[in-house]
Amino acid sequence: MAPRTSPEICGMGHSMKRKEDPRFVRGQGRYVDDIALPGMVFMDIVRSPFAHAKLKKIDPARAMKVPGVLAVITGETLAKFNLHWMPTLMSDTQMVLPTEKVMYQAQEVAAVIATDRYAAADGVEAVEVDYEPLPVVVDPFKALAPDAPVLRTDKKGKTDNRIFHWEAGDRQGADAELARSEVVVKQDLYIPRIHVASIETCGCVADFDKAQGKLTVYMTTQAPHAIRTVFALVAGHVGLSEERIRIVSPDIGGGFGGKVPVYPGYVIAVAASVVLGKPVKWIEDRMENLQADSFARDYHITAELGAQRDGTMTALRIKTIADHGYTDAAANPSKFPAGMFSICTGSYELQHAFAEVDGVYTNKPPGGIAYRCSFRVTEAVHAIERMTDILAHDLGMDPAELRLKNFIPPEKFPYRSALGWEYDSGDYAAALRKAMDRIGYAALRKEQIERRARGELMGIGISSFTEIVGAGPSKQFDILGIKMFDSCEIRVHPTGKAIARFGTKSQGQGHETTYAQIVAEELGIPAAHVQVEEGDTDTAPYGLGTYASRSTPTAGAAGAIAARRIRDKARKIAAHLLEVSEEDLVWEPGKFSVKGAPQRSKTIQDVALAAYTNHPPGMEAGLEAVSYYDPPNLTFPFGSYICVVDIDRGTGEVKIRRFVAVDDCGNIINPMIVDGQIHGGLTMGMAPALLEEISYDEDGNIQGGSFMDYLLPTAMETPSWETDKTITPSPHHPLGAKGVGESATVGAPPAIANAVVDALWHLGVRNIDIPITPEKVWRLLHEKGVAE
Amino acid sequence: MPFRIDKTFVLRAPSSAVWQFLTDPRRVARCMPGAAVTEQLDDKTYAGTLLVKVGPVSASYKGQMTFARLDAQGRSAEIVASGQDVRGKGGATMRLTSKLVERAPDETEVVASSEVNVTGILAQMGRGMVQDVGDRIFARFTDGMRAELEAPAAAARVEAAGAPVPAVPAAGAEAPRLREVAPPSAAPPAEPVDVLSLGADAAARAVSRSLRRPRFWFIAAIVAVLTVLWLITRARR
Amino acid sequence: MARHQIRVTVNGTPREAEVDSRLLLVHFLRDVLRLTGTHVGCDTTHCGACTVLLDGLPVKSCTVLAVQANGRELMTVEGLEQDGKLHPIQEGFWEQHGLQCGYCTPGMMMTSYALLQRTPNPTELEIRQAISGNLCRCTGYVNIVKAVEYAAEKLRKRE
Amino acid sequence: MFPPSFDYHAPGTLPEAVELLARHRDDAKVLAGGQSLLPLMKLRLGQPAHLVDIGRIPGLEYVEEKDGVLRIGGRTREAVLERSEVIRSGWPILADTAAVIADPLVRNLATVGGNLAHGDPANDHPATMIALGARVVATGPKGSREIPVADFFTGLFSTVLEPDEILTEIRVPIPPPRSGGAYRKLERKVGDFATAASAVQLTLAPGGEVERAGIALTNAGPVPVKATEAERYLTGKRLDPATIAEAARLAAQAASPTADRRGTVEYKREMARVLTMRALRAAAERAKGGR
Repeated sequence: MAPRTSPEICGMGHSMKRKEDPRFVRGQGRYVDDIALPGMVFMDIVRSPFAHAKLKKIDPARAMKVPGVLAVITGETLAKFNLHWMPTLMSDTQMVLPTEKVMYQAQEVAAVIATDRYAAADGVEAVEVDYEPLPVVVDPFKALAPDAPVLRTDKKGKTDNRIFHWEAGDRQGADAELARSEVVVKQDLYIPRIHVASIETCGCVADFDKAQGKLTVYMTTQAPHAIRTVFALVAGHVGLSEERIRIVSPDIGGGFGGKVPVYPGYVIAVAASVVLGKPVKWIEDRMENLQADSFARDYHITAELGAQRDGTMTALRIKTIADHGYTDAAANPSKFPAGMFSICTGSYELQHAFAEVDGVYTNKPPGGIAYRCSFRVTEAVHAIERMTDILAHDLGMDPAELRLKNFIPPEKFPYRSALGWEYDSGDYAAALRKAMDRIGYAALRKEQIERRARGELMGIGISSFTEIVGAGPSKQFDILGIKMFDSCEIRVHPTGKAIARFGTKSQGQGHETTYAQIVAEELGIPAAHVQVEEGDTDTAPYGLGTYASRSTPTAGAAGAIAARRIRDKARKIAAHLLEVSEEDLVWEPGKFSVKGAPQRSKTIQDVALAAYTNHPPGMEAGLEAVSYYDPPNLTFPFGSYICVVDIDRGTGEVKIRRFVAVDDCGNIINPMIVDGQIHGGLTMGMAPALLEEISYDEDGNIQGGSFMDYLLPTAMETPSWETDKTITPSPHHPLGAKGVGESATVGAPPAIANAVVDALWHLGVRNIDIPITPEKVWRLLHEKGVAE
Repeated sequence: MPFRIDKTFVLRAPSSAVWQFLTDPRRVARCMPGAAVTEQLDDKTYAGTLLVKVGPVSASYKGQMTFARLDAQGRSAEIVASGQDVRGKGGATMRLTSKLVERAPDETEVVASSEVNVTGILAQMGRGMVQDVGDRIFARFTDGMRAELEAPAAAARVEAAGAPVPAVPAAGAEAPRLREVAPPSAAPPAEPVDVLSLGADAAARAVSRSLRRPRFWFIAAIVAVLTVLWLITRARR
Repeated sequence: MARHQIRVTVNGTPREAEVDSRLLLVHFLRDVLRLTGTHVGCDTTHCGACTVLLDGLPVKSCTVLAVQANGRELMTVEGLEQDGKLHPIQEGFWEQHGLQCGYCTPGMMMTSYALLQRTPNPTELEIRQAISGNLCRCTGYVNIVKAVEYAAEKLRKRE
Repeated sequence: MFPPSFDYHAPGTLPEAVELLARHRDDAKVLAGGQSLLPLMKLRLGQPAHLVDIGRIPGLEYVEEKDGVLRIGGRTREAVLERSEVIRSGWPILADTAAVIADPLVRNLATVGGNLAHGDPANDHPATMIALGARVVATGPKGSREIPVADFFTGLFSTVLEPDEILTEIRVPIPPPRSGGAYRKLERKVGDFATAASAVQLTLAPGGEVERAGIALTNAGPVPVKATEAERYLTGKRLDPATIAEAARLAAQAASPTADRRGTVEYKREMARVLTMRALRAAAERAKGGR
């Protein structure tokens, strides 16, 4: 789509260089740990080595003797102010600091405040804690067993470890249809627990100004406004009312969902600052980050997909056990305890489907936050895309052919899925065909046959995913009751420059650039002269923040709407200046001109000046607008990915030879940024497919709790991604855009898993759970007697 | 993270002597230097602390041990022990059963079997080395026991049986190459002991210092610390 | 606790300070000199966010003691720009969208800078190998490789 | 993460360094590259009271061939070894090894001597040096002594070095013509320790039979494993596929790895076999091409 605006204006469709980059490439970004306030002290946290244990005694005496240590804060300290527990976003409760028992390894036990980082660490070592180990439950299936110990003893009358049971669709219909189906494939799939591991860990500087009674918290958060409200709810009773709380989210070194929750460390730091009257800095280290912050996935899925012999899909039935750890601190919309998992019918016409999820408590840290994916969409997509491949192989059909046969055809959009979603738009076949052409699918299949004859193992994997993002319409979507709209406020200054503030918060997505381009697109003010601000709750309009690919669908739309409101007023002013009626004006980006007399025109800059110097009688001065955008529907980005792998028969190593990604995220604001988002998303899709996993031994000892064992891909493990696109605008979004930040993370894992299984299917391999480690592959090769 | 250490070995000593030894914490202790008893809680229970130093690593443990069972007729004993790192890095528990079989008047077979369970940072880093190091420690202990019960000259090679034993060079074999236990200068009570460098001759030296404290039960704790060392030095990557 | 007077040259400027034995170079740069462009991303020498040049070689400053740097030359991201002009490496990262959240970027750029000093015309593989001690969670490395290639070409043209 | 307090010493000469070590014995640690020691201290597991930084002692970093021996200074950084013309041209097995140690940034500080003296069986140089039949020089108060690398490692993290000794040089006899070596390592990602790795150094007779074979394994037990049986088996044989396979099988038998996140015992032993096969093939190729 050719840009409508000139390179000077740089509206939608221009690959504008990012406005935020000059400070970043100079090392002048301002991240939380870069903030230093006068008199600032440092906090470090004592953590539990046990996954489940009674707290017998915490003795701070030795720690208080450590030079530089100012205070040791325990659950008892917080209990005095009733701050030792806090609510989670899912209306569960979570300990800030424990008073009776710890529920997972690395849980916060006490905090040490000291004059510098090193002294605080010295203090942490000197705090003596007596634990009495309790029986540990790490397996969610065992947790559901009748004889399992009840973990949440704090919950009066709780007699089991079930958090919730959720279901969607028509159970009877799906059962009946599956019974009728000529073919039914069934598979257990485990989507392991993983961690977003943004390169910047979490932290904050809490600054309570006693004189003004005002609390300012600079913190690593993707949702500053919601956090402010949560703080007001948690600490209202100790006098922290919302008008005297300011949350500032400075530059964020990656979020991916991990910086949505309120972690105990933030709350302790706030309490410490209020008590000490000094700014308190808390920056978690990497191992704390990997061991105690919220996790993603941990879904145990059993899926059944039915079809007729000709490959026509008939019905889908999915049962899932979700391991949420010791508390349900997921960041899902309130009415969706399993997030958008019901997108699991994917890109296919399925008349009947039923999905159910049971949330379970275990002795693990909180789970259920996203890993660069819209609420549980990755789990859903992995299930349907793996099942589709298994079905294809069982039917002896080409996986591409099976997909093309079952795709929802373009003419059926908007399409209502069996599980109740209304897909806004899509052309799935177009994307898959483009990917097949780009990678040379037919030739690859031929090559595969030849290589197999030579005993070589090569696989081709496809994933044709449909995402569901942009939460969301207020009729269904809220967090703690707050509707999931998002907002934008634009002010045009007399000289025709503008400032635009949003309720979201960029963590690398490039909002300062793309939002400016949206305003430029709608008002014709050069993007270079649109200052975008987010993250300061004292200045930005209220919004729910940036996660689940919602910024463009919600705040981006708000930006367009606010700009259009300004344009409407500008039209009136232009009409006044040109002494014609509004109807006689033609708008082109940046300029109103008189119909039939194009030489008579007023630029947006002329109008802006007039808005303050010569506005029409009876009209208020100024040129600004606010929009709180409540999306009429979600958006449904999609794409088709094809991955080619070669397998080392000696070691079981999987090498990605090529990976082609064709994405469709509707109309594109900045192609360069979209490409970058996809590169990053693909890499965060490959990581859990091949490398990353957090697991626990039977005693709840975390495995993979440091970068030694939690394997983030380097440039050497990462292939050179090939990207392409189709464009199917969203019919309901003001800009026709859909959001793209997470599509690739969602779409890539099944493409890779399908490729590996495709390479081994002829040996009788049906499934390999991710991460697909060399040993898992080698073991299969060994069993089938083909290992080198 | 539970694992087992099973060992069978033969001592050139009468079973009565071995039995007396194994049921006397103070004597048993001499074969595991580096610990201090803070108090005897009752006739079968002791509380104590342990300082371990392994190369650059040092850790301080506190814990308890109890004789869970003593069967003089059947010549079998069961000891339950637990330790906790005072720096809060983790803990370890151990249940050790030992049985004596008289092979000849002055030859006794000791069948020892222990279940060790470690928790905390070392258990996060993979179980493999814990087993390795456990076997290593056990070898140290048996050598110390030899030094106590047999003529030092007779210090022979450990015959490992039961669980597969990794190729840890037998302490006796490597003893000549091993470093001193500690600088002669410093020998305070409960002086930290360099476990890795503790060979048979070193053990004998430790014995000659005849510290009078139970230490057998600290095996678990030592295992823990050694593992931490091995794994954490990999923390670089 | 032992204190040491150290003298280092940082980005061409001599700096002096009294530091503890245990003070890590990265904290010396960030907390003492307030050069906050050098970041901390892990504790175990895996991520490279803290990469600086020590006597011209890229090292992870979270695993070097400040006293070890005594008498040596340090270069940080703040030293790349010369008289108000971005270094080609900085230009490359901006032009080619080689960064997103910007957190790993300073370390990435310092490693790339050192690579181009030694290898003015690196292949894609050489670039990927050179930056394999620096983790990026956002970009998938594709555009980082392009950024380094851009800088390499620009530097070659300069000579 | 922040290291505990300690005293830092930066001696300017070897004797001063040795004197400091002799004074503080077990309370002191040698700081060379610090890429293993400092992380350990940051995790508060190592708390040495004294660090003796040998980084300021001149003349400990060199790579040179002299009188039939390759001499590597104890404080030679891996990056220097990796880039040394001597190594690139004549020592493929060392080039292989240096290139897979940790990552390029770590290699700018990590030293060859440290890689050995740390006594970590997961480090890469021990196997390589054993395969090459290298000797290390330890310098202490009583002067210097030479120790065959094969006798250097006594157990997990323990070597024959006394607390007051410093590993000052590694000496490798320059192999005769028709020699070649290779190091093959399986790692989960760049920067990881080996799941398994195999070092092979061969010398062929004019007729093509193996004259000398050095084979050693990384991370295959508490100490680096010298695959003596495989070496013996190969001597005098021609390197046909069957022989290579059998030698690799014998080498793997010598491995006693332990299970961890990198793999099970079975897998690691198998990988020792597979990698030994690959290293043998590569070494044979190189032997035909000269050293």
